[in-house]
Amino acid sequence: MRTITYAQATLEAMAEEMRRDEKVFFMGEDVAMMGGAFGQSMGLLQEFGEERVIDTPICESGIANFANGAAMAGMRPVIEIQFADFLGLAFDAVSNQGPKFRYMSGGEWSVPVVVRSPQGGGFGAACQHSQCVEAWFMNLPGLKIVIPTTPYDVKGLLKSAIRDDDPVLFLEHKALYAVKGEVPTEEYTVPLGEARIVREGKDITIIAIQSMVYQAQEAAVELEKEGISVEIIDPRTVIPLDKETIFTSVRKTGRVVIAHEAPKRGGVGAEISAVITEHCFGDLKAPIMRIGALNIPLPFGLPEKYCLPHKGRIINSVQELING
Amino acid sequence: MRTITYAQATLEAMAEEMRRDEKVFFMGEDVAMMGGAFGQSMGLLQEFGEERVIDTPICESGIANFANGAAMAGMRPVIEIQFADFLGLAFDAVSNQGPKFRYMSGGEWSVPVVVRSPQGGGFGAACQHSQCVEAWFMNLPGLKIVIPTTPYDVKGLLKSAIRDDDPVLFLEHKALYAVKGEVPTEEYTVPLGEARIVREGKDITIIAIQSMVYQAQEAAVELEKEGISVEIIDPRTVIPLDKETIFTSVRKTGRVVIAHEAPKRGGVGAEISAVITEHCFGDLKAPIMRIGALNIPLPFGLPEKYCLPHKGRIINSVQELING
Amino acid sequence: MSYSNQELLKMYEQMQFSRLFEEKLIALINEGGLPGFYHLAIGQEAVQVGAVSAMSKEDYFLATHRSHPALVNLLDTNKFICELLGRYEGYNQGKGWEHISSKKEKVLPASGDLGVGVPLAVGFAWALKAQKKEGVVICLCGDGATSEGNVHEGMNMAALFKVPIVFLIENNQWAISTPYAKQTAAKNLSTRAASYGMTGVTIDGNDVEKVRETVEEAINKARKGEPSVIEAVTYRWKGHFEGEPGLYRNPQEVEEAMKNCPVKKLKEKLMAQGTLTVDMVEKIDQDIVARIKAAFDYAAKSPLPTEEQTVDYKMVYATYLGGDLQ
Amino acid sequence: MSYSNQELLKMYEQMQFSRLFEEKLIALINEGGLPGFYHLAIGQEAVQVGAVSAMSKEDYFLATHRSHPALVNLLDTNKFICELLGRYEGYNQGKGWEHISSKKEKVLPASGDLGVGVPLAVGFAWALKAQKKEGVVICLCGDGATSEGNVHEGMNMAALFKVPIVFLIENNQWAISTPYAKQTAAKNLSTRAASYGMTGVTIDGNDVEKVRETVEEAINKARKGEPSVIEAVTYRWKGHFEGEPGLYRNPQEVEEAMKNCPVKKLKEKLMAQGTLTVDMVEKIDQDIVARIKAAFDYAAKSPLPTEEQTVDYKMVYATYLGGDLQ
Ligand SMILES: Cc1ncc(C[n+]2csc(CCOP(=O)(O)OP(=O)(O)O)c2C)c(N)n1
Ligand SMILES: Cc1ncc(C[n+]2csc(CCOP(=O)(O)OP(=O)(O)O)c2C)c(N)n1
Ligand SMILES: [Mg+2]
Ligand SMILES: [Mg+2]
Repeated sequence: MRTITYAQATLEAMAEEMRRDEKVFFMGEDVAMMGGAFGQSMGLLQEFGEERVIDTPICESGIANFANGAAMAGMRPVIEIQFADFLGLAFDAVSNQGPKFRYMSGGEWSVPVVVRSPQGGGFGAACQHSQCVEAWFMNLPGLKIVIPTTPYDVKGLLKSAIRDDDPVLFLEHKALYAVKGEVPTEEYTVPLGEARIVREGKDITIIAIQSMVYQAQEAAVELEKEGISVEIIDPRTVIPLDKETIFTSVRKTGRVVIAHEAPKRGGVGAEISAVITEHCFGDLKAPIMRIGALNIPLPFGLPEKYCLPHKGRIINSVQELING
Repeated sequence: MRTITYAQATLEAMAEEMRRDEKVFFMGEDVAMMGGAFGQSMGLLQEFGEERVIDTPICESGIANFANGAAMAGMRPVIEIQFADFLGLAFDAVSNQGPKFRYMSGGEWSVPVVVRSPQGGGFGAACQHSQCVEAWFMNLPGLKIVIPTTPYDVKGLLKSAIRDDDPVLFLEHKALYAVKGEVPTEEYTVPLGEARIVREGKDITIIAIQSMVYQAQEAAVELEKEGISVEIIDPRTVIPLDKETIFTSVRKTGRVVIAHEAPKRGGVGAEISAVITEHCFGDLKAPIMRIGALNIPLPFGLPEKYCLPHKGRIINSVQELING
Repeated sequence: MSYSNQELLKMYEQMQFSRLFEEKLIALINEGGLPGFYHLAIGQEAVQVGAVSAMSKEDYFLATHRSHPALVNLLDTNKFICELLGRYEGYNQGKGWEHISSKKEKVLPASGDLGVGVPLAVGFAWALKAQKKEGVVICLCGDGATSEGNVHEGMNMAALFKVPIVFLIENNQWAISTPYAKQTAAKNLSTRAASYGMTGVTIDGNDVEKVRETVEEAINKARKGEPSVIEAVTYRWKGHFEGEPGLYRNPQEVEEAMKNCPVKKLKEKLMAQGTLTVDMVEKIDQDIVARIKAAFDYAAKSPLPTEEQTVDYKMVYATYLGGDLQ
Repeated sequence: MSYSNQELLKMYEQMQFSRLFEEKLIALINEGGLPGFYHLAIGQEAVQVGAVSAMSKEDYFLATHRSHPALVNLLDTNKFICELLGRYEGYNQGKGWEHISSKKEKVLPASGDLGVGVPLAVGFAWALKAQKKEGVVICLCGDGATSEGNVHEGMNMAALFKVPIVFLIENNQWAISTPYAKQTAAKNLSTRAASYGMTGVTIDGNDVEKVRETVEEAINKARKGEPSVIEAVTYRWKGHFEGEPGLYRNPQEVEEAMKNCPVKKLKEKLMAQGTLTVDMVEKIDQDIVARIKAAFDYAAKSPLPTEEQTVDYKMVYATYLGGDLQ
């Protein structure tokens, strides 16, 4: 199968969906003329014209509310917030407005908006250009949250998100844009709400979010040498969360490590841990361990690495759980 | 001891701190001339004048960033966001700006801001005037979050928050403003970061947040009749969380119910549950149960009650855990 | 422009309909019979009735929390009152309350958060244009709400993208307890227009003909891709919501403002020119009172949402993917 | 107003200092020796140097991400460059990077989020006044950032609260790939002023004397509680950050703009009037180059933050209440 990058996969998803449905349009800061801050929308303007690929002024909240309105009028907006950190400025629009219009209107309106945004560290770009933000939005009703890891998934999930009739927060990881992977040329989608078993194993389950999937995979290879068989699960969407796939794995292994790049406190790992304890308490042989960033604003440059989680911490946690 | 309301207690805290330190000032929508949407700042303008008690235009983000700047210049701002739901509009300012300036500047600035805001349901005021929002802010570093329950605590904690040199999000509960309780006339403070043992017991620990403390207390009385001895802990501040008090109780009882008014998914209960599993796994005799609102935008009027947690659900959960 | 007697009469009836409707609300609130806080627009009827009169069938109205004059005239009375009383038969199953909306009647919802409606309405209007639909959006906004960042961001995009919208700022001079002068140092709110490259005008919001005429012109421009701002100056007679005592303002200021009643003004003009007679006035009032009473009676018997109708995940999600707590 | 030869010479030196500093940055970036993305202000020196020249000792400067001309002249060169290279000896322990700040030098930090600085600076300026301090805040803001809601909210409060601040909008006509005309339909950005009840003016941002004079006047007004807006029009010669190729714009537009070099303009004027000679020009450049080299050499040897210096909860919290993950 051919191999393309994560960035190219998002671009293909956008182009295919825009060809399929003329109601789909794309707007955001520097998405048109420049093709995105990371080149991720290069060529869309040329194919679809400036009525469907739109550079906006710099106003995240306004863009997100605009999209909610356009969606209510029958369009299918995909917007981009240039860095996920800026979602703080659009927090109300993305989580407290769009996802609530349907219920509060008794079903008069639906709001099929996709909010794309690149998140994550790895570039030392400091505390307002590096965060993983999925947990910020977990406690509000009505929103779906997708956090794709591989080129295959990012394409298939983005297509599903665009076809979904509800607001979807679609968080790409900017350090993954250059990652390559197999992606079929044929049409496919990946359904929202289904986890992926990245690797099967029997001794321990690692539930890894986005960038941490790659760290977990490397960790698993090393742990295998020690005779530890690791199962890795990538939830892919955190709302809704595919609990069944997680529970099945936990029932098998009885041991769990949850790893995400966002800070540990109040991260998605907390919810996943709590849900597992609620449903699989009797199956657990050891405490559930969470790995995440420290509660420190991410500093500029190299020292970022002192704050972010990595393979080494996953390996240590696994060893601790297995060896007692 | 004399008895005053929760609202009066906040008012006393404000007045005392403003008398003590002339750098303290108070600003927000309708806080001065009107004395607050709930009458909670009545009289402050008259005592301290319009230079220290300031009505603002309607611009939550601007107010919060303004306060960050004023704090950096040496003042000690207390701001009010009229309903906690509107914190979504000030999300960036409150969680992504103020709490980060100290670290990112290598200690050049500190940002002693208190963001007060009334949260919670009970009035059927629908989905943008009823939410509990503490969990929205849990995953970002640098902020402290206080969620007081009693008149005694709200006064003592607000005084501590104002004296603290870091940004503090101080979430009052609007349904509690009218609740009365004993409050000494003498000066006192309640330190941030220390949980309160509301009631001692030996069979089960209920960790209850704000309005749920009252529900848990009523539940405990009924459960006592069945011979179940309930310990209730009110964390009072969720960041930092007083883990030791929680762990001590869990080690004693081995059973835990966590109750908050905010939606269960991604609520503070997830973090507390995960932390308990991490540290007290061996002491747990049963799964940790969480109780929270449903993942539904809170509807107008009476039907709100179908979505919010209450005493009955606490009792059911406790019975389930105790009886197997 | 001048309007026919028939048109003027209709505007009078619409304003009076709103006035009597809100007076009925007050009576019911005083009896303790209503479930919420109601934001009355008594004294401001000319702004919204003027706007509604200027609209064509394809145009949309974005409301605020203080939009009874527009809503009572745009919507089916029974379904409207059912909604205000939180009944399942209401436009929004009783969930929307004053934040009512209707696709069929082309009413867009006011969010509970001020200012949000502006960029939302701009996006909606843009989408009408993108889909080659005819409609213009009349976007209502209070004076206080104009301080919100969302209003700035929305207006800037509207002008930039040449969106078919009319920004109607209803300046009733108060935002809860905050008077205009404590909200902005701007001379008036139509100055905002130029700062986005739009035209803007400040008018007497108690003159329904002036409002209608100005909105009509603005709608015509909007249809050609020229959004604009109208500031209609009026006054909030009552508390922020009914029952809120308004102690922060001078009663004399209120009394003074009440002399300038938009309904009375039109009524007197119509009576002076003979279009309206004492008998007609009475007849109109009787009809309105009867209609309102019937609708309230209807609503009072209409059931509240049940638990099943409330805990309905199909209403939360258009594409429900399962899971009660997910 | 006219400035003495000595003053003009100093402004020339400051602009040239910035120019050569940024050219040095380019050289180092091309060698691959720098750790971040650097947003150069080459071609825009007159705006910030004009502003800095107008400031008194008690005044503050709020920077943006594109503020080298101001910062290099306001700050200690070693500590400044250490910061840009992420060294612990930098003003902010290497954590702030281009978002540098210094209490002592009265430089307020640019947030990573555009627009946030405006209400922050307004609050800061308000607090100066509340504490009866003399200072005025010069609040820099890009043309693109003015579309942010925070800018609106901040400017409105500034005018309302009569805060000692000068809003200096550096309109370099581009916001990354978005030209002015795609950002707003406003004729110019000083129109914003009137919409908040302030005065506003648009000036040639490549004329350092004009900038200085305008900022001086604005500072004087600000001290009396009259904030105002200055839009200084200039042009961004380089990519958004150094290395960003800028393919979205017409090279001819750039070439045209480069003819209007603010440094060259002042230099030629000074040479024509004999204040500056070829020898002096060379001498100035040599001095600057030497200072810059020394500072970069110093910074290159200065250590990066260690893990202990990074994972330092005392830096996260002023009042640390315990707990590594709390
Ligand atoms: C974002 C936000 N902030 C504050 C409020 C609380 N609030 C409701 S109405 C109101 C005053 C609005 O004033 P204005 O826009 O002039 O409208 P009016 O009530 O006068 O019609 C306020 C502050 C809100 N609903 N949303
Ligand atoms: C809130 C926010 N949105 C977007 C960005 C990304 N961004 C950084 S600089 C920039 C362009 C800024 O343009 P302008 O304000 O004109 O300043 P200039 O770069 O031209 O100096 C953008 C969009 C950001 N940093 N913050
Ligand atoms: Mg008003
Ligand atoms: Mg620019």
